Amino acid sequence: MMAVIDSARKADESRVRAVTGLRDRWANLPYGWRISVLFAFVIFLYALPGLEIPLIKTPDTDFTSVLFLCAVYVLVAVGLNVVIGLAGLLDLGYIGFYAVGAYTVAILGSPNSPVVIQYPWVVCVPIAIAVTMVSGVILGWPTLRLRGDYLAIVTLGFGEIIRVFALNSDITNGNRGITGVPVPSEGTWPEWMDWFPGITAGRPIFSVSNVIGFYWLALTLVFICMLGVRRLERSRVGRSWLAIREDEDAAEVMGVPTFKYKLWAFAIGAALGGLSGALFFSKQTFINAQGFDLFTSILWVAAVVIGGAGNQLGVALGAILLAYLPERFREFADYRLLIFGVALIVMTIFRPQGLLPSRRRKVELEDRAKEGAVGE
Amino acid sequence: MNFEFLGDNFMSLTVTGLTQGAIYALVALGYTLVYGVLRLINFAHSEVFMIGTFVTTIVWAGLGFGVGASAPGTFGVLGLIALAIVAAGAASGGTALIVERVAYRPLRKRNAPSLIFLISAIGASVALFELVGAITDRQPRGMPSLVQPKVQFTIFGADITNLQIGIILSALAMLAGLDIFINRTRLGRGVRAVAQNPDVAALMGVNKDRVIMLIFVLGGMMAGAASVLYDIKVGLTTYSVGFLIGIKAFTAAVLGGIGNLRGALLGGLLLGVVENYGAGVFGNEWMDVVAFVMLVVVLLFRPTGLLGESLGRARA
Amino acid sequence: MLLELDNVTVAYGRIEALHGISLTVGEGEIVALIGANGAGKSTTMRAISGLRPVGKGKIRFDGDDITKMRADLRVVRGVSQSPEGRGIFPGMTVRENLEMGAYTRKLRSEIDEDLQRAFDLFPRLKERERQAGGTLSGGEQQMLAVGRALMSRPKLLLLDEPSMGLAPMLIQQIFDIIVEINQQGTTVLLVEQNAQQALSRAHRAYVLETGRIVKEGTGTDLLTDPAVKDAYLGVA
Amino acid sequence: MRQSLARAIGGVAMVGLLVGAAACASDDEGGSGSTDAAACGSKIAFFGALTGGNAQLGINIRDGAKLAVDQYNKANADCKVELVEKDSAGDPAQASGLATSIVQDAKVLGVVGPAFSGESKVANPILSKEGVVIITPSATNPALAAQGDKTFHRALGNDASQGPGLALYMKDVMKVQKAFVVDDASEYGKGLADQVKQTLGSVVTSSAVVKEQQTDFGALVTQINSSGADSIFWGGYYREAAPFLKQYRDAGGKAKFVAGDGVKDQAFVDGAGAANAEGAILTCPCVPPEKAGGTFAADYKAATGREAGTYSAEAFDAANILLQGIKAGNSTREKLETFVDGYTGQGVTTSFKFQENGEIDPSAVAIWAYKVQGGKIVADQEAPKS
Amino acid sequence: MSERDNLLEVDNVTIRFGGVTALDGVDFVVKEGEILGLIGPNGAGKTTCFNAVTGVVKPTSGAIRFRGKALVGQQRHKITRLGIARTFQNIRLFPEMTALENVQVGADARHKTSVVGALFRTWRVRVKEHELVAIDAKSGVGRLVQQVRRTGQRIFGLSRHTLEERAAREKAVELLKLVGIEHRAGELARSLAYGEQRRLEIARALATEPGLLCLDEPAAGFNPAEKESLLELIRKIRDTGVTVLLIEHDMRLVMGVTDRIVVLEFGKKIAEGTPAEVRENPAVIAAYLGVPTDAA
Repeated sequence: MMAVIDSARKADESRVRAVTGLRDRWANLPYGWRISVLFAFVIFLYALPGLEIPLIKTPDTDFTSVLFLCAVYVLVAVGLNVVIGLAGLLDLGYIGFYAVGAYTVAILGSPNSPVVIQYPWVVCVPIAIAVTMVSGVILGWPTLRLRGDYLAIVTLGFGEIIRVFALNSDITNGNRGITGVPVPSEGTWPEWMDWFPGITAGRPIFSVSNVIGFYWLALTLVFICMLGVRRLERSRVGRSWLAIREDEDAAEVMGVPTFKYKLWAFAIGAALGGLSGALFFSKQTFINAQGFDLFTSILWVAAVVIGGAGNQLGVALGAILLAYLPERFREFADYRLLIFGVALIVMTIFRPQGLLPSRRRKVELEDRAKEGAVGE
Repeated sequence: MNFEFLGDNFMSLTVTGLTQGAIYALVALGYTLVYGVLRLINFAHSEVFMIGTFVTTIVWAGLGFGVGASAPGTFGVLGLIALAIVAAGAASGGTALIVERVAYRPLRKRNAPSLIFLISAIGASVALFELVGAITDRQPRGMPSLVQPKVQFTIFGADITNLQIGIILSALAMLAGLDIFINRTRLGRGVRAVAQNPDVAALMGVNKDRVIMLIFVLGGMMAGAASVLYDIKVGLTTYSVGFLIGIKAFTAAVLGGIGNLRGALLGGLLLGVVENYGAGVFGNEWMDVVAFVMLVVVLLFRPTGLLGESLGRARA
Repeated sequence: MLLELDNVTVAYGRIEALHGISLTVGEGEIVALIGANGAGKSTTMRAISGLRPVGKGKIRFDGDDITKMRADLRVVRGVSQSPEGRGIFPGMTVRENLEMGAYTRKLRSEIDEDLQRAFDLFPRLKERERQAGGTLSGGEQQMLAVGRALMSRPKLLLLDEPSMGLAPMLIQQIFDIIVEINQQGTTVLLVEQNAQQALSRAHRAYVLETGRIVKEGTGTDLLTDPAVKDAYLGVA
Repeated sequence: MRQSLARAIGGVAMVGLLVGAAACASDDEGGSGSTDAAACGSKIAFFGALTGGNAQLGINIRDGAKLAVDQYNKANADCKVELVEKDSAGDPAQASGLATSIVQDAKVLGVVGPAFSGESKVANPILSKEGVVIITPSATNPALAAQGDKTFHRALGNDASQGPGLALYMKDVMKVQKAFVVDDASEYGKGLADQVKQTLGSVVTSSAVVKEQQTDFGALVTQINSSGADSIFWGGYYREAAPFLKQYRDAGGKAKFVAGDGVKDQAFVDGAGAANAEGAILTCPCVPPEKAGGTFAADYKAATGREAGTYSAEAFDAANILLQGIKAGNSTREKLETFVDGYTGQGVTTSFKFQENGEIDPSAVAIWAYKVQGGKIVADQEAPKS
Repeated sequence: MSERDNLLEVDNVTIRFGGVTALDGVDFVVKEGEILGLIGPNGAGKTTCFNAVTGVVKPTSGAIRFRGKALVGQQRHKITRLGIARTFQNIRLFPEMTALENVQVGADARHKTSVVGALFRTWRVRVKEHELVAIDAKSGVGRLVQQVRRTGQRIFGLSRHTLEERAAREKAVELLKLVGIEHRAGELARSLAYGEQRRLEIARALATEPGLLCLDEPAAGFNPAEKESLLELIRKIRDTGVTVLLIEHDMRLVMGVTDRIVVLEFGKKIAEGTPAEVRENPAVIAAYLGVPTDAA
């Protein structure tokens, strides 16, 4: 069996080399070229709902809805990447933040919630982000002093507590849930957008039956958040996170206030989780405790690691695969998760660094592999 | 909140809590053994337990004691249970071993970081329960009522049934057996040596791979035994049964001090009992919340659990 | 030759720590390996006992190639090491630690005999028989480590800094014991920073410098070699 | 960034391979939607779980609807109707995308489903906004009719009618004195439990909530035993009810056990143990398949090889109403909606006539009580209506 | 020399782990501007002493003062900011970060920008022409983008984040030059050669702008030539005004570079003085060089 694994791994390596050649060529392109290609790619992503690309269309589900789900999951992954990929904290209960964000918007914005405030969406969302950040700090304050594996179980517990609370509390309407979660805006498509396939002028931009508006909003937020996280990554903050992940003691001796930065990572991760929850359930317009099981949370972690923790494009790819593949391959129906599970094992054996690893990660794993034990 | 209820039924809640806690403790052993030696959360252990619950029903059904069958005499029942423990132990132990070989060993050979192990474990867990889910059509499976509970005696107003006594005692017996094995035998010493210092253990001639296989099998067998007790107690199993029990058992292991056998016992029993008190006081639906809040509080004051971490230090 | 290293390289990650070490240890010898901290002494020991994979080169023991053999199997073949930093199992009693040394052996009577021998060599251990290894003092731990290494009845005993953290009197004593063990028929390969002691007791010695062997000779030759004195004994 | 992007291209290449391989397999399926003739090629959709933990119920419904469509197509071979299957796995998160895809296919005039209340809350507004006619054969949450979804119809009684019927059965037929009400906090379970509490009034002495997938009921059993209740009402599903009842009886509990349609499943009896479940009362707003009119039970068995399950007959009726509308030439969603709103007729389960809010006429609602006898669930009698 | 101020005072410090007493009532002082050697046989407690000074372990009893401030109980990162930096005996870099980033982490200890600053790049200040972004793209879109950025910076100024980031980078490059590995700045720390890693650790420690630099066996594994250049480096560092506390085994190095030496054995101080004094001290010869046997 080991021999099979090795030969398959070799094949994978040669593919990686081929791609590396491509990568070098890309790196050697003039700055302007690269900017233009990136710009074109972004345009392509925005145009995706209108393009009839045969092979990638999803068979049963509305394609734009799937795209929207992908965007939301990417947002989740970007947040989780801050916590896991950058700061190296294992958070298995991330869905708790997702829930807190979603419920905050639902409770504050819906006419059917027990709290009759009915703030508009644009007011709800910043509040939701603030609330999730605070919940991140509340969770992190006592637990971030714990060592890695303990953190995992405590966060798992947190996720479950949030779900149980959502299920049994009056403010969340229990499992009956809250309908009428506000949409971002009541506006309608203007005349000049009419040319885009699927858009009819005069129909609401954020409509449940045509989610292009939601997709564009989510995509925009994804870009903003990715840029924001990238800014952090390439600053004192990001360096501190990496240092903590690499060697917490050494980092502290080098003057990094580790607790503070771990808390920040938690809070930022939480905020992004809250934002994605708020976004998803604005489209859904209905929220109940059903959507917040720990299993999803664990799948997210898997997606982030498999995509390539530490690399934003990697985690984004992981998230997209997690959202997209089950919809694309509906014919496998009942075996989707089974295949997914097997794929996870296979991936960790063949490509432990993830699909698109960060450079750091890749070298580390290569070196570690050489350090294996003596003998067969 | 209903503290009066807790006061009135304290003993009864304690005993039912202990019964559940005994099962947690047995499953927690699997987490603790693997963690003690490999510093790794064996996420797939919950499914190892789940496999045991199904094998039990298959064995009983195969012997003609399917759903609705009436129980044979006392000795027959004991025989069936013993047989189920052997079969489920073997199946769970075997599953654990397969998980080790397929999902962990290739990674160990490459000295992968622990996060990667976790993902592989999640994969194994998902694959196992989806596989069983597909085989069983995701339908729950019932089993015969082998043990007719009889009240044996009453302490402080609580009726203690033979079933409860049986579950608690068999769990304790198995734990004691494992404890003796780890602390008193040569192989057990090897396990502790690897847990305390794998390099030096190798210098003593301990084969690490064999020790790792051993702990997976042992943990699996304990989960198998737990699954039989669970089946007798609950009477129904589904493919998704492992997840919650797994999380609880893992919590129990951390609570007692993961990597520590006696910690698993203490953590399991404590979790079962406190959870039950919590259910009594705050209502059933808050049971898990009580459990996790207790975990956080304990970890705040004892960051490595009640009895501390090391498998080797269990007796020091 | 009992042990033969032929051009052995060892790397940590991308850093090569041994650049091709060749040395031999003959049956019945005490061979010392001296050198500054970081020169690669302990790495050499770990390569011999199988704790570190060898990059290039061969290790032969008792005529067989053991380069790729697992560490625990090397113990069965007769290589035993008292590791750097002693490596006492802190949660096991002194007796259990000693019994761990005899892990690969089955014959109870022989094991008991060897236990007795260890207690004879180190009476202090007998006094502390039921105490947990982690609670021993540094010197006692060192004795335990050496005693434990002997429990497997090795052909070759590897000692990594047996004098570390010991008081001068104890150092004397432990080297006396090493010589005694050797006279009872065990070959010894010794890593020591206490060069004076090591060189005066060893039959032969190698001087390591940044992962290479730069000198070899009899113990007394090296002891009086001015270059060695200067560089490794620190006395200019 | 530039390096990452190039890496992305590599990753996409790998994914592309995967996608490409799998896409070949599914190509022909994707194209089938547009092959039928335009005039007759109307579609109705099934919406519910075909996979996942709740698949069995969904499959029952799908098969009932399929039977209706097949029979229709046999009779009208020149003008067939296609049944589109949308598998939601019972997950509200998946429901919205599926619903959106339904509304975008203008040929789909009506939906049999959505099967569960949770997914209905998400899907119904989407479907209704685009005029797709909804007839659910199984989602019984009363709030669905109050959501303002104008095309919503329900082919059976809701929890609000099952609850009172059930409670009346407990009060009048069983003569319950002290009841203990348990719910599982689910849409369905809590809704039903609330109805029962309301109707029984002071007969209910205490209540408790259990968790989904809970298997350990130590505290609850103690609670019920110390409450002295003579009967337990369980608002929830059999997965929790079975282990509960076993542990309750194991601890010497004697109270009668009553539950709604969520527990009406043979797995409940098997899990709790036949002896423990003996005498338990399970109600359902569904008509026993053997009591369903016409040749339905036999046809179903012939078509699927299985006995008709819970909600199969309701689904058959719901599909038939839509098919009759299509047959009558209602080729647009608006026309079909008008047809269904004004529909009166006898189905295999009951006679249909919808109220303004889409609920079936109360006089047509039949609540049936079933009893566990000798390890089997058998129809007992229709529950009293007032 | 005695008129110099005491920079660090280690006062009767005792540390026990389980049954092992690692340090036993040790006291000594480090004076401003000197190079103090801390020597002793392996296992004598030198590294433990370092750990106590840098807050990695907490003394069982005793006090440590830096510039008169008590260190015991202080958080580690605060000790660093007070001005104590260290290297580790078994190199502890951040292996998955580049050499430059490693040093930048050290430099960050003196900076203020945190999450908000990095995210929104607030706190803008006017800057001089040469601090603006350079235009190096030759043509087209790239040049346009750079021009826009430049204009923006000219109008709105630069953020504290940008300035600090530049300062950190400049300092890092400078320090990499000082230790002689600037050509490896972009490599991951784990792919550096051993000697380069040791030097990188020193650069990283220096980046925290310490008053006291603690070097734990910086020459371990070095050949004589490397040791020679390390000696130079330590002198150079001292000349920039940094006090150095040095653990080292190589006697030649210790004797050659230190002003004073403290000798530990079994966790106790057995001697203290100038290199010449220590070299002659019989207790030191006995302890550190081993008891000469009759044969020798």
